[in-house]
Amino acid sequence: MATLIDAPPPTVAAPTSKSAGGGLGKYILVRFLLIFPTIFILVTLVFFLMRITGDPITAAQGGRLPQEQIDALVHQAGYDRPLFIQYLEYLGQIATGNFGRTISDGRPVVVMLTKFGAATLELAINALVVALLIGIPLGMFAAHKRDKVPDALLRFFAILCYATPVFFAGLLLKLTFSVGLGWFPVAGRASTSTELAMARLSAPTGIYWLDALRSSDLAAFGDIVHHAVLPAVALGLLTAGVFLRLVRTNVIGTLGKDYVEAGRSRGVSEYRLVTKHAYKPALIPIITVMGLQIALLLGGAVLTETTFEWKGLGYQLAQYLTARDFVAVQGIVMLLAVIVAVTNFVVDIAAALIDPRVRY
Amino acid sequence: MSDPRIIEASPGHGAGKVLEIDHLKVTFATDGGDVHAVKDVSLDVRDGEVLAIVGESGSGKTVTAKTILGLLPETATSGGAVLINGNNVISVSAAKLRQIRGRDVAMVFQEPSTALNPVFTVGWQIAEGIRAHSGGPGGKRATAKEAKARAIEALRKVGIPDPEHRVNFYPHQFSGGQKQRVVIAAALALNPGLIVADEPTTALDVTVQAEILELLRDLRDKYGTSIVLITHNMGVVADLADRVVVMYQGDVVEEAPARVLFAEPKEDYTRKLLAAVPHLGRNSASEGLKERAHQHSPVLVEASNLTIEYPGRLGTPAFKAVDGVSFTISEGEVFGLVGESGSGKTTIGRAIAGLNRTTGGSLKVLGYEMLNFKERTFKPLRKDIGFVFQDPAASFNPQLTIGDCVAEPLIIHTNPSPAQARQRVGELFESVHLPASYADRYPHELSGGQRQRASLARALILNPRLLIADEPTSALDVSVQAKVLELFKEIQAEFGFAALFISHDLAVVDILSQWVGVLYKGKLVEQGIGSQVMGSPQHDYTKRLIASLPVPDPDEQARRRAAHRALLAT
Amino acid sequence: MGAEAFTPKKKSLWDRLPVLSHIRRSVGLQRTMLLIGVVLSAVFLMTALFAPLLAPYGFSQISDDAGTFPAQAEPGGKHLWGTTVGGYDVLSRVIWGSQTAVTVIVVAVFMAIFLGVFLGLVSGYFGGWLDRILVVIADAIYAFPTLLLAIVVSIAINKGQSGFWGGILACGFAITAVFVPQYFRVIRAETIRLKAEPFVESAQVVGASSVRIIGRHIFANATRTLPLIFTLNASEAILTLAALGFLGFGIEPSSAAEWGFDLNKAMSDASSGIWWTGVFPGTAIVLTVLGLTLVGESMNDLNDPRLRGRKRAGAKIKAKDTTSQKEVAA
Amino acid sequence: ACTGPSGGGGSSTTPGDTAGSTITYGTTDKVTALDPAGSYDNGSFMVMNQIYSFLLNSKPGGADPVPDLAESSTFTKPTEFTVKLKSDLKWANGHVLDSKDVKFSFDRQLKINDPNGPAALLTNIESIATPDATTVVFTLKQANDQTFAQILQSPAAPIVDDEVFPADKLLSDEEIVKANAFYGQYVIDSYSKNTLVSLKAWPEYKGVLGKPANAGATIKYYTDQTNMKLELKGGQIDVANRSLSATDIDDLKKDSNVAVHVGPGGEMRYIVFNFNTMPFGAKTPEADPKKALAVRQAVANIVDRQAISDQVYKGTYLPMWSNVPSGFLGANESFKQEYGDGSGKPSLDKAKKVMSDAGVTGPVTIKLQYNPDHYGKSSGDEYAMVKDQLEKSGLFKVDLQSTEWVTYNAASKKDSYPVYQLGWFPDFSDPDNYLSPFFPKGGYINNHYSNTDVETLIAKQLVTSDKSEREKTIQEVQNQLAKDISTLPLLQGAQVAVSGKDVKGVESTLDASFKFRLGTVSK
Ligand SMILES: Nc1ncnc2c1ncn2[C@@H]1O[C@H](COP(=O)(O)OP(=O)(O)OP(=O)(O)O)[C@@H](O)[C@H]1O
Ligand SMILES: Nc1ncnc2c1ncn2[C@@H]1O[C@H](COP(=O)(O)OP(=O)(O)OP(=O)(O)O)[C@@H](O)[C@H]1O
Ligand SMILES: [Mg+2]
Ligand SMILES: [Mg+2]
Ligand code: NI
Repeated sequence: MATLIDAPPPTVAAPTSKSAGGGLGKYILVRFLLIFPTIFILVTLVFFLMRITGDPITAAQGGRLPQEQIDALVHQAGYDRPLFIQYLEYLGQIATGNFGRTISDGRPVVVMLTKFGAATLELAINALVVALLIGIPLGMFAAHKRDKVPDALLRFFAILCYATPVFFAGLLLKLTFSVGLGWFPVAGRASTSTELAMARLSAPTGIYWLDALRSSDLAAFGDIVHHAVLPAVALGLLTAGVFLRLVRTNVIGTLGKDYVEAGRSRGVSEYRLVTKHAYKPALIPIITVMGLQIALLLGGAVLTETTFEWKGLGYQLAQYLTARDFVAVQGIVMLLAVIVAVTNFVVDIAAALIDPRVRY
Repeated sequence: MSDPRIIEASPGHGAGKVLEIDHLKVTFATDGGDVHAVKDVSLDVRDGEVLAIVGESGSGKTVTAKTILGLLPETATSGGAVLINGNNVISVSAAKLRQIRGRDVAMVFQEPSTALNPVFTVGWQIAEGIRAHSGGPGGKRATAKEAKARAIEALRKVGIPDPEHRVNFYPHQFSGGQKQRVVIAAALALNPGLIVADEPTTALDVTVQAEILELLRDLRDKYGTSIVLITHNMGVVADLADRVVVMYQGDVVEEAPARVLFAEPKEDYTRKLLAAVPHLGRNSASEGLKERAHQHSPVLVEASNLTIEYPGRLGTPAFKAVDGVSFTISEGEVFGLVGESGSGKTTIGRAIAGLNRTTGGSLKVLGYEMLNFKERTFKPLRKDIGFVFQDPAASFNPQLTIGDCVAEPLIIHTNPSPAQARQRVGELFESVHLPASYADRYPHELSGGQRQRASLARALILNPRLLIADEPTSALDVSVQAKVLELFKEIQAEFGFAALFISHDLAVVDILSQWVGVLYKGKLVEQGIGSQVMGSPQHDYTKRLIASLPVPDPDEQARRRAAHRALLAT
Repeated sequence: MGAEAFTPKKKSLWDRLPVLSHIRRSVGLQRTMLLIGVVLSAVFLMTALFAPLLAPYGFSQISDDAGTFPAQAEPGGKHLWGTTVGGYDVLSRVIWGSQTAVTVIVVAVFMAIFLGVFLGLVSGYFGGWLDRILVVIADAIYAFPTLLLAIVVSIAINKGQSGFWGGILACGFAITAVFVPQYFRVIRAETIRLKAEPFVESAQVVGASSVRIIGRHIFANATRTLPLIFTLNASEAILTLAALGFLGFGIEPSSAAEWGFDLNKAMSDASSGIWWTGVFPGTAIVLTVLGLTLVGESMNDLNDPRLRGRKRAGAKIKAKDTTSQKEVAA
Repeated sequence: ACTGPSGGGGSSTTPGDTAGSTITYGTTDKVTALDPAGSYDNGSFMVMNQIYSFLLNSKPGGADPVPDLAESSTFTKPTEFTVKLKSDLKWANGHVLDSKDVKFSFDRQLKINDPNGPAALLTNIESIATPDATTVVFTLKQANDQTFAQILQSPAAPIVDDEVFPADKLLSDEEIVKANAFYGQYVIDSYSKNTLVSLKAWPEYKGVLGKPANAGATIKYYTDQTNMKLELKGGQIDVANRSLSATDIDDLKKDSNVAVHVGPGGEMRYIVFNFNTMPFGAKTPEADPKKALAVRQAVANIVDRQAISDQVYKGTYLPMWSNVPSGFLGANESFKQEYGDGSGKPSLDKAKKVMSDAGVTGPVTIKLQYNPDHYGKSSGDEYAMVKDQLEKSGLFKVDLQSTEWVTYNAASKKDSYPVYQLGWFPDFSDPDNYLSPFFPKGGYINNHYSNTDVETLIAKQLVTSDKSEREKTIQEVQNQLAKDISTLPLLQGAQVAVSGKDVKGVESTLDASFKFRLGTVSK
């Protein structure tokens, strides 16, 4: 997860002022093209890892049918052909945009991805909001109070956030706030009636609060937010700890720079030095590393989703893995790879754009 | 424009004192116990005066400067008094201190590129200082608009062309010299009575340095701003200072008007310091030479029309760092290569050592054509080439002892027994005047000068025919530099190797090399016998370079400045 | 003449040991945090080391001479921390769990270090196509959600059985797959940085072979940060192991005691008022990770002059400035 | 508890209600497909039972097949099973439901033969004829198949609309819902796969189940048992079924706001001995059938089923004393009589005796395998106990290992595991379903057990139409199996459903047909 290790700089270094005009455009292009090998590698990796571990037919029918019948079914499905041929076939399908249907529950992969992808995206966004709201201000505060008691406490808090497994945190939150105090619902993305209302929408985005807002159903919106709090906090805290540390480290780093000293020598207040002079330059590395956290967030989602009955990609992935549903697994992996690659792409570009040195 | 009479006139400039430091004492708490950075410093700065503080590295100049603005880190404890307009900076409240900063006293930093925040416009950064003070009319905080107007004003004062437009530029859109002007503009924004400039020109090329010095002089003349100028460059002191304070290990050892100090230094330390400063035209290695020495010896390095390009990133065109350069280095000859930062000196040196690929023309090193360089075929020649790096600290593997590092070439090429190696290292240590026992030390346990000696020893251990020295002394203090240069000279005489001596300091090059090449933007614009190049430069650029170089003698420098102005005027 | 021996008089071992030297360098609150971390980690290690002595029962023991253990017994009496639904003694399982955790860390981190360092050195030093390919692969894996990768790998590896070593190796390999790219990236970046350092160039100028340069000059310098990464990754390994166990891809209770697995089993207990089966292993995870992370982070801060406590050595200021400028330029 | 404005989904009403309230049912099962040809699992079958009908079906309370869509059914010849349909049946979408749909449904199962589908159950069908719109004639390969009526109410047998479903490939859930191709107590009102399915009562239904006791039902799918339990306690769902953990059920029993209902179950857990590779097995170096039998018998004597049932499963699984679970025709307690102290307690002395009689000395090492993920989370605890019991006897050293399902499955059939765990969930409610798939050669477990007597008896009971004679034959098989111990039955599952106190009718659907019918539940 490399969560606590500062990420090395991106593979393609951001263009500097020295490169001639048009460098940014080229940079974006190259950075964009890098998405494809990433996806390709992951998909290939997962394809072979999945296929050497068994087939979906044994997974589903093994407890029921004699071996001969299973073998016949496997043969009928073509899973006993040489792997490489199946791999090429798979690549061919992907290239033509045909992702097929999941083997274990017969859904079109694209439909499955949009449905669960939206749920996971919603969870990730909620968690990200929590993480940013907690991580950034507290990180700045810790940097400001560096080496004093509040700083030590905040750092301790950050490490604790990180050290608590999401599922343990989720369990504790659930036991305290829903079972114990009854403030929040136990699980789920919405209560049954809201779920039904969401299922009846004609063109849903799949992100519930967005759908509720679009159909201006405020009661449903309230219900959805109410359900979103605990999962978002459980997953958000994990990332908040990382963000806190990240902001603190980088702000301290820039606080030691000459230009901050220069600001100080002109009489600028400490508060402003932290929140403006040091924070904005620190933002570039912060954003880059935050981009990498999307992977952590998605990984954490697997654990949070089960705990909170949040039917998203992560949970489904675990299910499909057990069912050896490689069509579904590869679909999900591909989507995750795309999300991660695109996020990192956007983040790198954003970081490059925040840096005025690359503007022309 | 003002004339060069200022030096005499200055002491009488005004009776008021903008700054008084009284028995200042600063101590830092560190792992290794307390560091007494400033032990007992008393000085004062009068209205409109330029006070220079000089001294070698670590003598406490920067600490003193920071104390004036109350910028010491929390690990520091200070005693004594620093009075600015009646306020004791050491004891005032934080809020009061913030008011003093920027309004009463401002600071100019050494490295303009790091003193400016890269992600904010320069206008914003200057305005921050203005808006931090109730500087607006009627004691109110300035509005964003007023602050910007004043920022433009300040930029105009420091000679940034088209300030209305440029106020919205980011730092990277300015050249190094302009950046330093912006930093000075930020310092000037609230018209403080005193500017503390800590090595304001050290990071700049000599030609740019000359401009900045000119600007500072103008500020003093036009606005009567007092300046505390911190520097270790005696030329700069001679150029600008009215009065000089010499510091040594946290104490003031001597204080005198500039002319007096240069003419008749009282303290031993000052005298030694002044003696160590290389002075263009004195001590030239090519003194009296009429034609190129060693012309008839075999040629070791021959560059003809040499071009070296760095591949451009992401499809941008390649960058030509060296462009059609031709020269030769003969056996036993010391070739001095000078030029400003980025002119391609290092690139040439590295190409000769096989660290950079050449991309065009021809470069023959010991008869080997570097254009089709192959590490395997070049390797046997490596034992005939020594290399001395600029930063002696970085050029030793921190995990190995000095002895191991020095012996490495020997081990690679001759596979000696440990005893032989030890023997040879011992011999070399003697040649470079290092105690043989230092072989067991780790690099960080040596001083900078000692490390550079060891570096020299390593370069010489195989008795190379050619030595490349890339700014071997620029990281060192003047006094240390003087010793290393002397050593270099001595060893060169003893071993008789040919050398490519690279430096940006004309005076240093002149001391060592009989033949000098001047590099400018990748082109060798002039080469010739050292004293001739320095004495009567032919190329415009060389002329400018030499004129910009301040010499450590106030009177002479005043004359040169006048000549320089004339040159620029044409 | 220079006849003195070359025997390197290194700093005493005591001064150079990673954690100890950091403790000596630390001050104030930073030292407090480091010490808390060291104590927690030491407790963890000691528990693992002396598990056979400390644990009242075996990790899969469900009966003794007095008969079968009761299921879900409350803490107290014979079972200080109670028992699980299967009748395991919670205290014993928590203690034995530390042993599993240490083993997995050792297996995973060492395999990762070995591979990652090797690839990082080679890739960083030689560059070229190999480097580019490795970087793209490492980046792809690095960016992928760790846990999911670990699951896929653990399924792929878990093929055979999941005895103690089977389970450990499956988890170990899964975690290795995740860590290798990290070590690779760190070591490669460090190698590239070092490659441009004058002392490496000076070896090149002198004609040292690539093997010699990598082995003698780069390796020791590039791996200086490893103890730090090690502690941070150790904590990550524990979390990943726990997460694998939690999702049911971990080690079975009959093969070894594993905190994440126990926590998973405790989920339904917790809502039935049986808190002891979950709280103890959960807290064990939290405290262990906390301890290791505190050590790692403190070391990181102490190594990084920017983050070091206020007490810093004046002599280093120059060097610090040059490095930070390098960062700006990079 | 959910305090949100629209919380408490259990009491909310869906649009289009006729009368009564709707109920909410929670489960952790999953739907593979609504298409009967594409699924063969509890989760899917549960939904099918609400929305499709069968030729024959059982009434709540029992497992005996009675006419559903049929009016009557009978063996018209030993190999001919004729079904007469009710007349004037219409699908919910208005299409005619007649013999064509029936033939179509079965032909299609066989034709598609989907890897996830139940076509394997229909192997005995030779051909299907439809002399007229209300008559269907099944020609069977094997005469007098006593299980055929059961098969007609099994997962392979829901009748589907031939105007909607394609004959040669599966239809997706969404299309089925859109086409409203239902004939059952309910039709699907809104469908969000494996999240939430809302059903509403269909007034035109004329099948055996009758009018549902509620206006509609919502099925809520859970990924985590504990969440289901908490929501049940919180009143968000009315009934929770399949599966709650033993701990949860135990806890719920103590809760006065909910009621725990237990019904007979057909699920079984057993240990398989591989006759080739078990200690002293035929392909081992020290092969000795006598000693191998002694080992099996010793194990049978030592295992304490009651202890496992009490400790690990808290009574949600009960001791199983024969290869045919209790409650089925002819089930006896052959293992109880043969082994242990005769009352179900283990007997160490008997174990020691069989071992020494066979000349086995010293502890025998058994490699025991179990699977941790397919048969519930408690398998680990279960086998830890088995190991403990065996080792405490001093007769065995147990090397316990576990393997993830897919690998486990393949490996177990390839003789990799000498002694291993398996489980079984019946396809239909007939004792034969516990015999034919297992013990004749080429069966599903492939453990190299072969006993021609057993094979003959099994073949015989399948075609014996006289019930008491068949019962006797089945008992004979069980007794013989208890002597040979091809597999060692351990536990038999019970059906457990938990409901809110105000919920009625749950009990009546927990019968031996293992079909949960939402229509019996009301509040
Ligand atoms: N923050 C600090 N902590 C500890 N010691 C310090 C600190 N800052 C400076 N020192 C020490 O104080 C002494 C004076 O340092 P100072 O920076 O003033 O030297 P200087 O004269 O400016 O040197 P240079 O020419 O290299 O800039 C040095 O020995 C330095 O090591
Ligand atoms: N690795 C590189 N890639 C691209 N450009 C480079 C590289 N190294 C140097 N340059 C560029 O080549 C030019 C010459 O650089 P070089 O280092 O030779 O200058 P120099 O004369 O040694 O300057 P200085 O006095 O600052 O050391 C500069 O413009 C520099 O930016
Ligand atoms: Mg200084
Ligand atoms: Mg250079
Ligand atoms: Ni990570």
